[in-house]
Amino acid sequence: MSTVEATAGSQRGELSDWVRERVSHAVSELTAATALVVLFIALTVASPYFLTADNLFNIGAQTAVIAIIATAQTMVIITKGIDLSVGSVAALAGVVGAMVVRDLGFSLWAATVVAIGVGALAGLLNGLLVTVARIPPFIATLGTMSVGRGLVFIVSGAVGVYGLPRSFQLLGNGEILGIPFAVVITVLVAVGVAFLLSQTRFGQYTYAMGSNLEAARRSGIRVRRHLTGVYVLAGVLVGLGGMIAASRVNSGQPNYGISLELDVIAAAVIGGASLFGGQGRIVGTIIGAFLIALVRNGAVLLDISIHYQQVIVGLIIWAAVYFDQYRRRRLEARG
Amino acid sequence: MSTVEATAGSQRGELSDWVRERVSHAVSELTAATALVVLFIALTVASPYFLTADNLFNIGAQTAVIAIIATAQTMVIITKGIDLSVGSVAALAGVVGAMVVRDLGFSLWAATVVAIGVGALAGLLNGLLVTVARIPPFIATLGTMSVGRGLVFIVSGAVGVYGLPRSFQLLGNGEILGIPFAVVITVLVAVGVAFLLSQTRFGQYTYAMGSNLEAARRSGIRVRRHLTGVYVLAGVLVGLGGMIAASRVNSGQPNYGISLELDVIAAAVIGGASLFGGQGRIVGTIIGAFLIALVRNGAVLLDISIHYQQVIVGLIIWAAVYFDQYRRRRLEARG
Amino acid sequence: MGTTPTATADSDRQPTTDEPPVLEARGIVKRFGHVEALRGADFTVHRGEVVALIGDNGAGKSTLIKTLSGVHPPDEGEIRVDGRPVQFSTPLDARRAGVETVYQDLAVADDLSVAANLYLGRELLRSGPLGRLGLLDKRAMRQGAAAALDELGVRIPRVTTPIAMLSGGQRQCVAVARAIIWATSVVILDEPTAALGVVQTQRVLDVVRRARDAGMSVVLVSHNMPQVLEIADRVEVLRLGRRAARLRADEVTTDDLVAAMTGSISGAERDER
Amino acid sequence: MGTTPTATADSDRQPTTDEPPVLEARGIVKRFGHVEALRGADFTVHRGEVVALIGDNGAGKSTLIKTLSGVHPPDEGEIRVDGRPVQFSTPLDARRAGVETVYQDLAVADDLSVAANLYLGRELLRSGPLGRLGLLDKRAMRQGAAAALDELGVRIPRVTTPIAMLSGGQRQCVAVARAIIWATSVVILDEPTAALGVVQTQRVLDVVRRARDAGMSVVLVSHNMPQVLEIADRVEVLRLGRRAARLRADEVTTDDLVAAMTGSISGAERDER
Amino acid sequence: GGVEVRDGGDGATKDASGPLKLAVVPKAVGADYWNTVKAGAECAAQRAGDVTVQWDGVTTETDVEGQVNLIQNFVTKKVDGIVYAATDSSALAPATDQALGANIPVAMIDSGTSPQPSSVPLFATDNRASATEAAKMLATELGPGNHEVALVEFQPGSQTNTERVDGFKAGLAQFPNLKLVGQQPSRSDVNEARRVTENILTANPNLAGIFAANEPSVLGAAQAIQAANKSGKVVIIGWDAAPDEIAGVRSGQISALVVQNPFKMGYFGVDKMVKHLRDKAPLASADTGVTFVTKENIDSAEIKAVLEPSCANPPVQ
Ligand SMILES: Nc1ncnc2c1ncn2[C@@H]1O[C@H](COP(=O)(O)OP(=O)(O)OP(=O)(O)O)[C@@H](O)[C@H]1O
Ligand SMILES: Nc1ncnc2c1ncn2[C@@H]1O[C@H](COP(=O)(O)OP(=O)(O)OP(=O)(O)O)[C@@H](O)[C@H]1O
Ligand SMILES: OC1[C@H](O)OC[C@@H](O)[C@@H]1O
Ligand SMILES: [Mg+2]
Ligand SMILES: [Mg+2]
Repeated sequence: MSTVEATAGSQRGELSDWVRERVSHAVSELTAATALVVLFIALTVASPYFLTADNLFNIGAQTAVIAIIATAQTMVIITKGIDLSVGSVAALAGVVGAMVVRDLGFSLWAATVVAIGVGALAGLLNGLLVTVARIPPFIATLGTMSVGRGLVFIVSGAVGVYGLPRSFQLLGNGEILGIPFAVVITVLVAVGVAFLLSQTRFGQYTYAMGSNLEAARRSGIRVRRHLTGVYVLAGVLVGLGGMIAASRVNSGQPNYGISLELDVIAAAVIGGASLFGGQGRIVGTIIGAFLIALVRNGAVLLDISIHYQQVIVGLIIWAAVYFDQYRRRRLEARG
Repeated sequence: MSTVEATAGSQRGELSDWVRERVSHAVSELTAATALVVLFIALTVASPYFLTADNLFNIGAQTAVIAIIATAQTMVIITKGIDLSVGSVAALAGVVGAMVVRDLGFSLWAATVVAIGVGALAGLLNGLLVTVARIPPFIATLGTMSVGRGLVFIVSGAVGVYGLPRSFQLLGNGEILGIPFAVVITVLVAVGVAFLLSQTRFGQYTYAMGSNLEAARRSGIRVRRHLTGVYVLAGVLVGLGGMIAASRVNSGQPNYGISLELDVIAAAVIGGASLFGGQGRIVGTIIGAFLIALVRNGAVLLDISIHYQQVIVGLIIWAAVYFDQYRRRRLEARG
Repeated sequence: MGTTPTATADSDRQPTTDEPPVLEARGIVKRFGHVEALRGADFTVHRGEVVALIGDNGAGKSTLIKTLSGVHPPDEGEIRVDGRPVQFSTPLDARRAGVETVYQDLAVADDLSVAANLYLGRELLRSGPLGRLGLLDKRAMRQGAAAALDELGVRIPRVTTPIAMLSGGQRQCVAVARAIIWATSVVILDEPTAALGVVQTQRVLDVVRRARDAGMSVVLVSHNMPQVLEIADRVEVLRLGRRAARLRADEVTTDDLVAAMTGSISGAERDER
Repeated sequence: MGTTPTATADSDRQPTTDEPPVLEARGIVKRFGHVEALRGADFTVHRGEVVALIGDNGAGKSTLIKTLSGVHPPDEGEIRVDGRPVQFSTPLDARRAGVETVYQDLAVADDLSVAANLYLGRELLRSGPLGRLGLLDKRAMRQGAAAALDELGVRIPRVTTPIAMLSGGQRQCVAVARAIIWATSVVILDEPTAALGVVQTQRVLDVVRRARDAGMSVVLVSHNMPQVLEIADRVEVLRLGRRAARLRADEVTTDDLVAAMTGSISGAERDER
Repeated sequence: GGVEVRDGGDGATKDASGPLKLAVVPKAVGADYWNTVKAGAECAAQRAGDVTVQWDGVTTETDVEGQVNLIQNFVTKKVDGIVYAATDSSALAPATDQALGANIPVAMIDSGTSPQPSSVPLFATDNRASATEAAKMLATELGPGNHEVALVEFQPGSQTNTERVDGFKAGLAQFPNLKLVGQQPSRSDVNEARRVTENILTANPNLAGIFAANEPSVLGAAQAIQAANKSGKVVIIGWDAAPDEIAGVRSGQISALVVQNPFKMGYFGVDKMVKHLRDKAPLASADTGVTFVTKENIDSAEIKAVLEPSCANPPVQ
């Protein structure tokens, strides 16, 4: 026999291996999805108002922005990065988008392009700080968070942007065949990014860089360009999310998105993304975002005060990651 | 010759080695300290009010709480952790401290002990989540942040705690030989923790765990206990800081400390602490805290709006870490 | 060839000498999830001998060593020190029994100095009340480290240099020195020379010999058969998580060892002959 | 002993054959801060030969290899491929010139599957417009990976298994296989067998021989002198960042190699004789 | 096209006899001011009988989107009526529409929306006008001569903040002898308010007056002035009436407070809503009035009723 092999492999059957692998992918999502289903059923039983078209519509619309920005965050987290600047960048994009409509008479769509451009620029800045200046993502985006918030106040003169035409609301409050337009966009974004991550070279490189940046580089991947690309794409989504948020409240709010980064990071990690990089899937993140939204929605329906909601969200974060870590230890803790 | 050696060592002289090592320790602090001195001189020139006893007194007192909590954060960062819960825990400690004075007639000192106890309990919780439940620090403390904020609203009934005796202000507003009492406490805390980190076994273990947790464990260090100890001690300081903050404003404020974690993390990293663990010194953190305070003080003296302050703080964060990373790459990037 | 080692000649497991084995593992089982890394492994080392532990990749050598040093408490089986059953639930327990280990994946704290690493977990404290507060006696540790390294013939630029600044070979030397300095009865070395050059390797082997001459027992894991035959008194072979053979180094050839590792001759048979 | 290798017999650097060296380094200098890892290193490998690159720890072997594979562009000196000067500023440049490398610290993405790692950086895309959008042809890569591993005789549970789930030996095999699959002219292996068992080591060496037989050139870094003499046609010795000797493997002994590495005989003298 | 802005469906008219459940939503939880609103709302509910109040709010007044979601969730829950204070007039307008579309009547307290539907009443005071009034009081307090004054705002970019800042500045414009030398935000954090005030005092040693625009801002500013031993030397005109603010007025540290009648807002909101639901009484806006509390009038019965509202004797005439 001239085959090269290591004995460890022979201790596991092929089938069990395959099962493991699938399970490994799915367990964290399963944890989150199970929690989601349980909560869903509990709320259906507990409140007659929960399972109504209106309420589901609302939950969808309410979660849209968080889900889109959490999708962006997930991409960055997969690369072993983190983006603390999403809140102030979303605010900047929304404010600028509202301003060009109000002051320059842009159409909603043109303004959306502008907002996305703002997000992309911020993403480019983050990307260059990380790849060229080699500042760790946490710090790079912490700086962008601060600078971005300063800028949004400067450009808006620290006043909300009001006096927008009614059409401005279309993105956030419109509906299409009875489905919130924001939900349609969210689905498109989520499916698109999930496809990008799982089916394309760009996605492959994203996981590879998060898994082992040096290996990716030595494999001939232009890591600076690609990593910057991930931040830019994330910025695009953050810009889009900021614009939808502005549209939803029919105004540019300079204070939008304070602490948003924590919500979206929570959604991503609840859905199984690992802050150590290389792992995370959009479906999990979307589930995570809905889990948080459902807690908030259910709390109102069941008359639970905001204070207890915060306690519950904290408990869910702990629980989700606890089970996820537990699974990873079992499946991957190898010498 | 029967000596065991590797040739690499022989390529460096002993003296240069020694210099390097000292320099390595000092460069990030130097970067920050230089910035501090430059800013100090610039402000002295730019504003006649800057270099006055009163102003320096104020800056000291204003920075005290941030510096104390940043000291706590630095300890956690050295262990390769992060504590996002400092803001809500400080608020909880301050509110509880104020409540026991108002409702139970505790003395300020007894209340301080209670506040410290609250901080210590939160730290214990963080420590157990990290060591026993093995939840990564970012997530563990993100949960505590959310739960803590919920609790502070629940215990306070979501209202500020007022009606405190004038003596309650001693901790935050008292002075001793013309020096703010809070500054004295800060100095004691900083010197104490710096001593602990650099001169004691506890400190040695703190760096060792952040540098290589598994190595620490295999060296017979009871890492769970020690790591938990670091979080508890950090909690103690956060509780103390929260109490000083409450005393300074003579009331318990449930909204205190939102985003405080970002300020103190910024202070620590500006001062040279590395989020990758194993590195960081209190003197650097204190410099970092004062640098941020000086920017804010100077901005008001020069009537620069808050918006530009945020931009400037962001730039300083980038610059400090950029130079620090640069130095680390030069000194430590070894195969 | 095929004989059991001197010390265990008269019965399957009991040595002829009065002295029981200084460290012994019996029927160790260790599972990781559904991988059974050790399936009833046995291992014995006597006072003053160098035993090589060999086996294929994944045979379970490192896992066995980790159970012997308290890193992975075994799921089943027994560890004995000087004939007495012990529980190594943490690395500290093994250290206290005088067992020191150099792990395959090293285990040094990069940001700490050479001296701090040598004393890690057993820091010298100031005498008096300050010491009881945990105050380090850094000077004593620096001097102690320098002296110990000197005595072992390990040369390092300065004991205050952070480990991060050493070459791979130098780090390896620090790890080995640390184990040997502290061991009072057994030193375990898991592939200590895998990354070392020829000369550095010889130096580590010199240190091993000196430790043995000082009355210590040494367990050496290695894939380098000539090296094994050069330094070991005895060889134990692990295959698929079980002991497959126990051999005297001076009675076997490389081919015998390879045969035992790959199972072309069953170890169980060998043991029973 | 002491002779220069066949290919470079008639002059100091020019080979006698018409063919220029397939890969050549001339006077490479590489500094890290104030550490000069390479101080004018030379290196030559010809078509179809296995060259061992040996030297003490810290001699600069890995650094030289990284300059030859575009990871660390050199500060001074020249790299030539088939006699033509080239600039390897990124790993991609070296790959494009047909040079593939297995690094000492491996370089695999743990979270990706075996197949994804084998194709990393040269993914197969769907044909047509979808492919131009970067759509992966996962099926083709799975099949291609399985076929390639099969042909090389490397056995891995499934090509869809994430690398994280493989043993150290299996990972090493994937890394070696990957290099050999893609190399069109030179395969560089930096201590590929350091962590491998005897049997696994032999299998990697088999793969190396097969690559050579297929007309590839192989550069092997190793500290194992018997292994070097077993597999290499020629040996180049690096000492303190410079080439200290060039030797024919069939004319030297282990002791000669050690002498050249440690400098008990100056390499420069040897080269000039 | 298929895309349209959603206005809410048309639900069936609700039978309003029997128990009522009302949602009362402040701009945010956590301030004394809003707790007084809550007390008023609960008082009215208790007096009306068979009315439950579900009190819920976001944690910061800047969480505009969070409040939109909250109102939507109450609409879904089909509470009988919603009484709330808009964090942002423009942003919450659609949420009000949604409630009305679902046949849930809405009453605004403290801050309305723009546009404000005619069927929706507003029980509030006018922030802008009151802030202009505060500027006048500051001018009166300082008297003739040139004076430097400063402004401690709370949350730049939030609507109430903007209204108060604009109103104050409009008031100042009528007094050329007053010069605005500093403007810094407290972000509704007392510690921060204290810090910026200290720095303003340092930069402007001649500072004669401060207008602080909400509860935490006032508390921090007063602390800073006291710590600088400038109590009485720097005039403070504040806003709201937290216990420590009242104490400040008594001690002379604070010259005057713009005090709204939050109890009345909560009370009116619930009371009028209940009457509307039960008796079909039309909902009409009302100015809940603002009082300028000074040391002189602080002990008058009328002011006492506002400052220490009790359900036995509610300040709601
Ligand atoms: N922490 C762990 N989690 C899961 N499996 C493990 C772990 N450690 C070891 N294993 C598995 O146990 C088996 C034995 O591994 P071990 O490291 O003991 O082998 P070894 O004999 O030291 O091999 P090598 O010669 O490659 O170092 C392997 O199948 C390995 O994958
Ligand atoms: N990235 C780097 N930064 C700084 N110094 C480095 C770096 N890489 C290598 N060196 C230094 O360059 C010298 C040569 O290292 P190199 O790794 O090339 O040696 P080597 O011959 O491969 O040794 P080994 O046999 O231990 O693998 C050493 O002194 C090493 O410390
Ligand atoms: O009137 C208000 C009060 O002064 O405190 C906070 C506010 O935002 C509010 O509108
Ligand atoms: Mg091993
Ligand atoms: Mg090397």
